[in-house]
Order: sequence, then C-alpha cells, then structure tokens
Amino acid sequence: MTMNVLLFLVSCVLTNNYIFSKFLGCCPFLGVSSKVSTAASMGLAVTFVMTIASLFAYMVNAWVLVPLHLEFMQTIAFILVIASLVQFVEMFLKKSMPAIYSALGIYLPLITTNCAVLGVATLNVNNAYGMLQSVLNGTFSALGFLLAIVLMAGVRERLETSKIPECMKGFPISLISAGLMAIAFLGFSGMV
Amino acid sequence: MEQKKSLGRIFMNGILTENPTFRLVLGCCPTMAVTTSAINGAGMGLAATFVLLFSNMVISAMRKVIPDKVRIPSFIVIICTFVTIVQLVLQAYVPSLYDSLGVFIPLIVVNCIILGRAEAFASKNPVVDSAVDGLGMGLGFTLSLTLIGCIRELIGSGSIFGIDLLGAAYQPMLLCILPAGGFLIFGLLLGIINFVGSRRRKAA
Amino acid sequence: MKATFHGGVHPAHSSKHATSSLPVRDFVSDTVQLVMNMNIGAPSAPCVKKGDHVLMGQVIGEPVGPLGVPVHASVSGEVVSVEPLPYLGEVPPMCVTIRNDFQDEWVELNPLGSVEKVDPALIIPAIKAAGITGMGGASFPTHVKLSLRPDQKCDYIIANGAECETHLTCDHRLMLEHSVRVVDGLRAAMRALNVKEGIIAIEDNKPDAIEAMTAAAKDRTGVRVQVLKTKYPQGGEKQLIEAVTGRQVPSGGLPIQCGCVVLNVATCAAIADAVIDGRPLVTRLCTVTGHVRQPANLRLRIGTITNDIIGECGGYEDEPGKIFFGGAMTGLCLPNDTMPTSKSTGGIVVFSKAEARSMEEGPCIRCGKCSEVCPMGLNPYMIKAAADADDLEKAKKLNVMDCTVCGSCSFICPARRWLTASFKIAKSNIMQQAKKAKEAAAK
Amino acid sequence: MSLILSTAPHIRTPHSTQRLMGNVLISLLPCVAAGIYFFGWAAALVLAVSTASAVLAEFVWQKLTHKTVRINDLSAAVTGLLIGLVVTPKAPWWMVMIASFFAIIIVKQLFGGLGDNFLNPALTARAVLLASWPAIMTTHVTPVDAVTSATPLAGYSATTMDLLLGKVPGAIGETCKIAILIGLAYLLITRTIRWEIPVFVVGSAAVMSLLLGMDVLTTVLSGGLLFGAVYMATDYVTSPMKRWSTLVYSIGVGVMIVLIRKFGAYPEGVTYAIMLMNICAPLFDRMFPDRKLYGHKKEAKA
Repeated sequence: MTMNVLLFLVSCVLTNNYIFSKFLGCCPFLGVSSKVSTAASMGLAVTFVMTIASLFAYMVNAWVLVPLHLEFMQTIAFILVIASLVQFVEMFLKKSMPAIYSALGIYLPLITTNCAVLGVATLNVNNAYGMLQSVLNGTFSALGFLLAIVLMAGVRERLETSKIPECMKGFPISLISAGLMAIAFLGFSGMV
Repeated sequence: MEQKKSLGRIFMNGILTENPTFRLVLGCCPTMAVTTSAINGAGMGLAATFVLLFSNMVISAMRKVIPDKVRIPSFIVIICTFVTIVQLVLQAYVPSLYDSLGVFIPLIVVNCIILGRAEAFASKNPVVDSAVDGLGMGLGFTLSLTLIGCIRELIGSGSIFGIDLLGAAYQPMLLCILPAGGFLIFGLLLGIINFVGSRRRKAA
Repeated sequence: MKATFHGGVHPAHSSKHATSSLPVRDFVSDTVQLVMNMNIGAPSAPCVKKGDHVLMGQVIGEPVGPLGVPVHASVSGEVVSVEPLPYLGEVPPMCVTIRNDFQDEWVELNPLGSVEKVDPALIIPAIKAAGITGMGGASFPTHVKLSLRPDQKCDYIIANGAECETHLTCDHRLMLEHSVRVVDGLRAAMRALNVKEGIIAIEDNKPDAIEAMTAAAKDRTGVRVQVLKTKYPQGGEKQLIEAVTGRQVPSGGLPIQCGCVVLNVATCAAIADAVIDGRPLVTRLCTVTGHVRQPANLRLRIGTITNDIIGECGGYEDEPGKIFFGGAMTGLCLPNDTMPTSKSTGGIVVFSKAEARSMEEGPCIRCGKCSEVCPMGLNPYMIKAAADADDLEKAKKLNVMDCTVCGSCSFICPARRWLTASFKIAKSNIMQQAKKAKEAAAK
Repeated sequence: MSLILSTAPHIRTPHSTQRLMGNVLISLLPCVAAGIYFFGWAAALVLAVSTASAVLAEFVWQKLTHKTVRINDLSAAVTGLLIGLVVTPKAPWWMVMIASFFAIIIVKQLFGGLGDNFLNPALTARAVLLASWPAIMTTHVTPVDAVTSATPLAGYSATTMDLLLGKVPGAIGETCKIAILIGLAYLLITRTIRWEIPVFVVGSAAVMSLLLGMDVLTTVLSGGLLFGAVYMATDYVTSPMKRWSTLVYSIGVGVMIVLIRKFGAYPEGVTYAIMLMNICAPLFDRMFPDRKLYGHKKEAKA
C-alpha cells in the first residue's frame, strides 16, 4: 500500500508531470512564475483547490451523475463544482484563516479557469479512479505542478539579468526554458 | 458596404492582428498538447472554432438579458453546453480524433480564448459581428495550431497530415513530437514572429 | 598563530622584489607644489602670497572646518605662485609653489621630548599642529581619529605595517630603518588615549621587518608584534581589525565603535617626529617602481613633482602607458607626470604601454570567485548586475555601501569585468541621492 | 605623453575566461586520444565535426545578431568538444551537427550567450539526441573489434580493468577512466575547477549504490558518471555559486544518477541527473544564506 502510494506520487510529480508531459496548467505556469515566492503561493493554492476539487468532482460524478445517467453532463457539472468551490474556499479562508488568505487570496479566482483543475477531475473519471485514488491524484498532480512552477520561477529569476535577445523576451524564452526543463524531466521516464 | 468592410476587418483581426495563439498567447495548453500532428492541430482548432462561433452568437444574443453579476457563470454554462455538443459529436463520428485529443476537448471550456472573446467582444456587440469575430478568432486559432502541428509532424515524423514527405531515409527527430518539442517549437515560432514584427515596425 | 581575515586575493607576488631591499635615500628637488586638499574634508586656506620667503615647516595653509589640517612648507625658499592647479579630483585645488633655496632653514620648533614622559594631554594638539593625516592613503586627519567622544573607549591601537598593496615597499623600509620611531609614535598615541595594548601588525612576507619591530618593541609597555598572513587586502582597516582582534567594525561605522584605532606605521613615525622633535609633516617615504630605470625608495619632500622623481630614478624605461599613485590594486591614475605628491603618496608606479592596455570586459561566467574573495562578504556579481541596470535601490539592498573598493573582485574576475569601478560609481550616486534627499527634507 | 586613466585595480589575474576554457580543452586531450585510440578515425571525425560546428554556430549567431564575436573565449570549442565526447562513435555527422547547433543556439545564445544559459549546453544537446534518435544513441561500439552492443549498464559484463582502461562500449570520451582522471588532475592542479563537485558527485553516487545494494565499483566506473562529474557538473555557468548549495547540488547529482539508473527507463542517468540539478541550482542558491557579511550583526541580517 505504502509502496503503491509512493509510486503513484513519483508518477504524478515526476514522470507524468502535469506541466512537462501533459500540458495542463500552462497558463499560470507561464504567467505567475516570474518570482519564486509568488510561484510557490500559486502552486500551494492550486494544490489546495485540486485536492478538494478531486474529492467533490468524484462525489458529484459517482453519487449524482452516474445514478441519474447524466454522464454527458460531466463537463458542465465539474466546472460548476469547481467555480463554486473556489468561491467557497475563498470565503472560508477570508473568514477563518486570514493569514493564508492574504498569501493565496489573489490567486484563487485565477484557478477557476486553470485547466489543471478541470483536467484532473475529468481524468479521474476517464481513468475510473476510486475516491481515495482521485483525491491522491489531485494532490500529487498538484504537487507536480507546484514543483514545476517553483523550478521555473527559480530559472526565470536567474534569467532576469540575462542578455536575452529582444524578440525572445517574455513568453518565447519562458517556453524554451520550459521545453529544456521538459527534456531534463525525460530522465524520469520509465520510473513507474 | 460600410458594415461589410468592418466585418472583414473583424474577421481578419482574429486571424492576423490579434491572432490568439501568436499575438495574445492565449490557450497555450492545447496549443502545445495536441499539435503532435497537423490533423490533431486542425481538429482541435475546428472544435474550438465551433464552440467560439456558437457561444459568441448565443452570448451576444442574450447580452441584454444576462444580469451583470452572474455574467461569467452564465457564459461558462453556455460555453459548456457547446463543448458538450462537440464532445458528443466527435465521439460519435470521429472517435480516433476524439481519442487523440482526449481530455483537451472538455478543457475547451476553460480555454481563455473563448471566455475572453465572450467577455471582450460578444457581450458588447451585435450577433452578426460576434459570429464573425468568433469565426475569425477560431480560424486564427485553427491556422496556428495546424501550422505548429505541420512543423512538429514534419520534423518529428517526416510527414504532414499523415502524408510521408521526406522519404524513408529521413530519420525523424522524435523530440519534436514529445512534450518538450511542443514547448520549444512554440517558443521558437513566437520568437520568430516577434522578430519579424519588430523588423516590420522598424521598416514602417 | 598568523592572523588573517575571510576572503582576499594574492596579487602580483613579485612586484615588491625590485625595491624591497633598497635602503631609503633622500631626494630634494628645486620646486615643490603643495596642494591644499591633502586631507579629507575642507581644503586648507593658503596663508602666504607670491614673493613671500618661507621657512621649512612654516604653516602655509591654515586648517578649515572640523576636519581641517594645516599644510607646512616642505622646503625653505620663495613662494612663486598661489593658484589653483589641476589635480586628481574634479575641482582644481589651491596650490602653493615654492622655489627651494636648498638651505633647509627650519622655523622654530617646539619639541616635547621623550614620548614616555610627555604630558599625554599635549600629544593630540602636537599631532594637529604637525598636520598629520593618515599616510596609508585615506588622508583622514589623525588628530580627529584620536579625539574620542566621552562615550567611546579604545582598547587597541593597531600600527598597520601590513603593506598588502602590490609594488609598495616604503612601509617595509620604514619599519626596518626607523623601527624605534614607529614604536615611539604608537606609544605616543597609546598614552594620549590611555590605551593598554598596542599591536604592530606585519604580513609574513617581511620577516626582516618583523624581526626589527619585535626588537624595537621589546621592553616597551603594552606593545607587541602580530604576524599576519600575506594576503590582499590585509592592510585594509576593517580586515586588519578582524585579523588582529577578531572584532568587526559595524556596517557604516568607524573602527572606534569596536574599540580599535588603526594607524599606518608611517603615521606613527610622523607622530613620533611631531612629539619628540616638534617637527611637522614635511617629508614622507615613497616607493618609485615599475618601468623606471632605477626603482627606489625615496624620502621625498611633500609636494615633489612626479616628473622630477622619475628623473631621479633614471627616467622611464620606455614610453609609459600608465602612472599611478599607490599600489596596483587601489592606485589613482595620473593624467600626466606634472602632478606633485601629497601626504598620502606612498608609491609611484609606472606601467609600460603593454601593461596598461585595458582588458576587454567579457560576460560573467558565474564562477562565483568574486563572492569568494570579497573581504566584506558581498556578492559582487549581483551588485554589478544591479548597478548595470541602474537599480540603486537593489544595489543598496545588496550592501554596496559596505564595499571598501579594495579591487579584489575585479582582480580575480576571469571575465575581466569592471566590478570595483561600477561599485565606486554606484556608491557615489547613492551618497549623492541621500544628500539630495536630506537637502529636500531640510527645505 | 598619453597616459591611460582608469579605475583601480590596475592588474588582473592571469586566469582569464579564455585561459580557463583553454585549460579544460587541454585536460580533455587524454580523453580525445583514448577515444580515437579505441574507436578509430570515426571518433576523430565526430569530434572534429562537433567542435567545428559549435564554433561555427557561435560565430554565425554573433555575426547575425551584431554582437561582439567571442569565439576566442573558447567556450564554444569546449561545448563542441564535450558534445563529441559524449556521443557514440557511430553517430552520423548530421546528428552531431544538429547537437552542436542546438547547444550553441538554443541552449546558450537564445538566453544571452556565455554565462546566461541555465542548462549545460553539451548535456542538453546529448539529451536531445537521446530523445530524438534513441536507437542510434544507445547503439554503442565495442572498442577495437567494433562489435555493436549495449553499454555495460545494459548487461554487458566487463572486468574492472576493462572499465578503467576504457575497453568497453560507450561514448567516445566517457569510457577511458584513466584519461578522465588525468584530465581531472590537470584541472585541479591548474585550479580550473575545485575538488568539491567531482568528489561529492562520485561519493554520493557510491553511497547511494551501496544503499541500494548495487556494486559500488561498477557504478562509479561505468557509463558517463566520472566524465559527467569532472566535466559537466563542474560547469561554472550552470552549477550553484555558493559553497553549501554546491554541496547539495553535487550530492543531488550523485543520488539522481543512481536513482535513474536503478529505476528509470534509461540505462544512463548522468545526463538527466546533472540537467535536473542545473535547474535546481538557482533555487539552491536562494535557499542557502550568503557568506557572512562583514560588520553586520545576525539579527540585522533579516
């Protein structure tokens, strides 16, 4: 059991990293990675939301959609679940954990349209994961996202003082950096 | 005449001036994820175009009915409806494409291009204009994805749209159809387009 | 136990060989030019006029302001001009030119006698009257350095005989030839401040000086010799204090804040002259080396013109490319060889055209050597990036103000980047900014 | 008389970038010689093509972008030669050329040139080849009798002596450990690199293999571990800048090498292990405090 969880962790974080092998969550990955501190906050916020979203999406799917034979409504159901979850989490944090809210607050609304969250919910269903597996998949994949975005931010902070050609500044060089990082992450292939 | 001319401009706006992929850099997840071949790129582009066209039309038609407060959720529900239609249609008629696009079909919902156009254009403009804008943006997206798909397929498999172009002696550079290749090719294309753009601006 | 500090470099080992064994000889030229800004702070005011006959040691510039020191005639003779002269700074200072009558006729002196018997209260006034400023290069008025506020306490006075700069050997020769004067000066300063411990710090590449000073310090109350590792900038005030006492001068503060006063050995000798003989500061030792035919250690009248000194040393070996006052790590470049020496000129180094050629600046290769050698523990490569981007705030955050401009980072940089130069500029810009802000606040 | 006016210091260390790179080139000569001796003139051709095309790429790029041409800092030559040394002697010329171009243009120059790349160009180029043409890259030639087979990591049995001398299949410069050790000695004597990185990479790999029950000697002597530890992990540009972070980085490389070898799909983990740690390097530098600042009290540091 422990071994399986560990392997699942390695798989989600390293081998099948959401960014470097699945392209899920690229927008925040490219958009909110210019500083390590903000990248870490964004990654944590995503981890938080993806874990809860996986759980709720599983419950909605298994307990509502499947019994009612409404599987084709998945996408719409999930997006509503995620949107309301994000709203709820935001309100909850604001009230009861203002410290965390002040750190993660501004990133929460952005997460609604983060495709990693909807992606993990959909993939959980596609892969027919159970509840625990869904939640673990959510958490671990988000940790992979966290790792990727923090590493990316470290690299980009370094690039700040680089003499990058004018036309490559911004998105292009970030994409190239991400590509080179993805090459490095190939080293993990076959680990699981 | 006046009306038509501006429609043409709206159309071309999406394809060139504000090309969602290369100019605005929106919706980059599918741009890199599905462009391992030209056909996948084109398929993804067309699916998104369909959703864009109809969601723009519906949102534009309902723009005076939808209360401002629940604007975004309503947009998402409308977009979602069309995404579900596309999903079901693809599944039924082109299951191979459906399989290769995978999770990125439902993810059209959260593609920033679509919500972006709904918010920036359709919610403020009449139906016909919105339809043309959706079509232009969608085709701009499709063309970009097909272009990236062509390049990646050509280098990575030696073919375009499955047609072998470079012969049997060509040793395909597999990297291009790996995720890393997606990042690199997209990054390089963006760089080249920026470069050409700045050259033009300088010349002008 | 050889003491040392963190970081540092080993520049040009062999540069001292040319002069380290040459005894000091006197050189007097027929004209001296005494600039009025030989001290930090306001320049002195000339108090003689053209045509005046002055005696050696006569005050020709009156001190101005809290950091002012008098300037004395270094020869006897006739004042031929009192006018501004282009010098090393941006603003040409006033300069008194005296034609030497070679009589060396002294003004009446007021000797105080043995340093061990003199009334301690008379020592600092004597130093002030003698016009002594830090002779290691900083030109800080010595009497100000030794005037403590009531809340300040000095535990150690360190006589700085490290002479870590390249090329220079005059302190080395001074310690060999005038060991007792150095100890006398140190004792005078100790007695003036009632300090129990005086330490003479010498790098281990000068074993003969260590021996001579140890012998001179024997039987003298509270004085000892501390051997230091040979490393640049061992003689930097902050590094010396760290090496000798293990204390650190607080950032932005003065040595006295950690209970230390550092005096150059040449300054010590000048103090001894002022106290014992009542003689003002009119001569100093100076090493002349590099591409001159006969490198030498000379005792010069202050204000001797460079060209005359070079002539005394047999002239240039070939066409000079660069001449600077001081060692190669911190020396100040001369625009031409007509500039006179000052109280802090401990060396004149001539570089050939080939040596002077500036090396092309390459890109930083992130080797990290600059951070490794920085004696202040800074990250020069980061500060350079901030300075290049004109980001003064960031440079300040990276503690550029702690930089002592010792040049170690520039020296070690494989890419030949101009690190020290840009820190110098950044520091002065920040200070100007602060000054402006202060003025604005005052309004 | 025209005198040069400049700010101090007026002297600079003789260890310029060019000399450091030159030292690396000299230290690679034993590896080059061993490679040509074991793999014949095919290896020489690969090395020539890789070095020449790297220098050419740098030259052309700097010309086209109107920058100062700096090929005489020798960094492109080092990158090119390293690329040649880490590919199989069977590598076709076009593949080697692509690798050199990729390394110089995409990994290095697009980021601003020497000093600005965050990944080791030679290693990244090799990873690109491995990902693009895995079949060619993993076919290795047994030296002397020129039989193709997999590397020792993939089941080839070799004696320790064979491993030391380099009589095993592998990349051109990676097989002969004695040549690498001679190169290491030269680099250490000329103070081009410091001992920490090679020692800690090899040491941590040894410890890790011991923990995982692998043969320590084989782990250390097979594949590109030694070559990577001496020539790739020590790259100034892409390794961390601080003492402590360098330590963590080196240990990370060693551990990752063994983990990838043991659990990953690739028989050889050196390339990826070093690349991954290159990526982490800026974070490591962030994590560890600077050397203590002079004259600042501890509490003032925050």
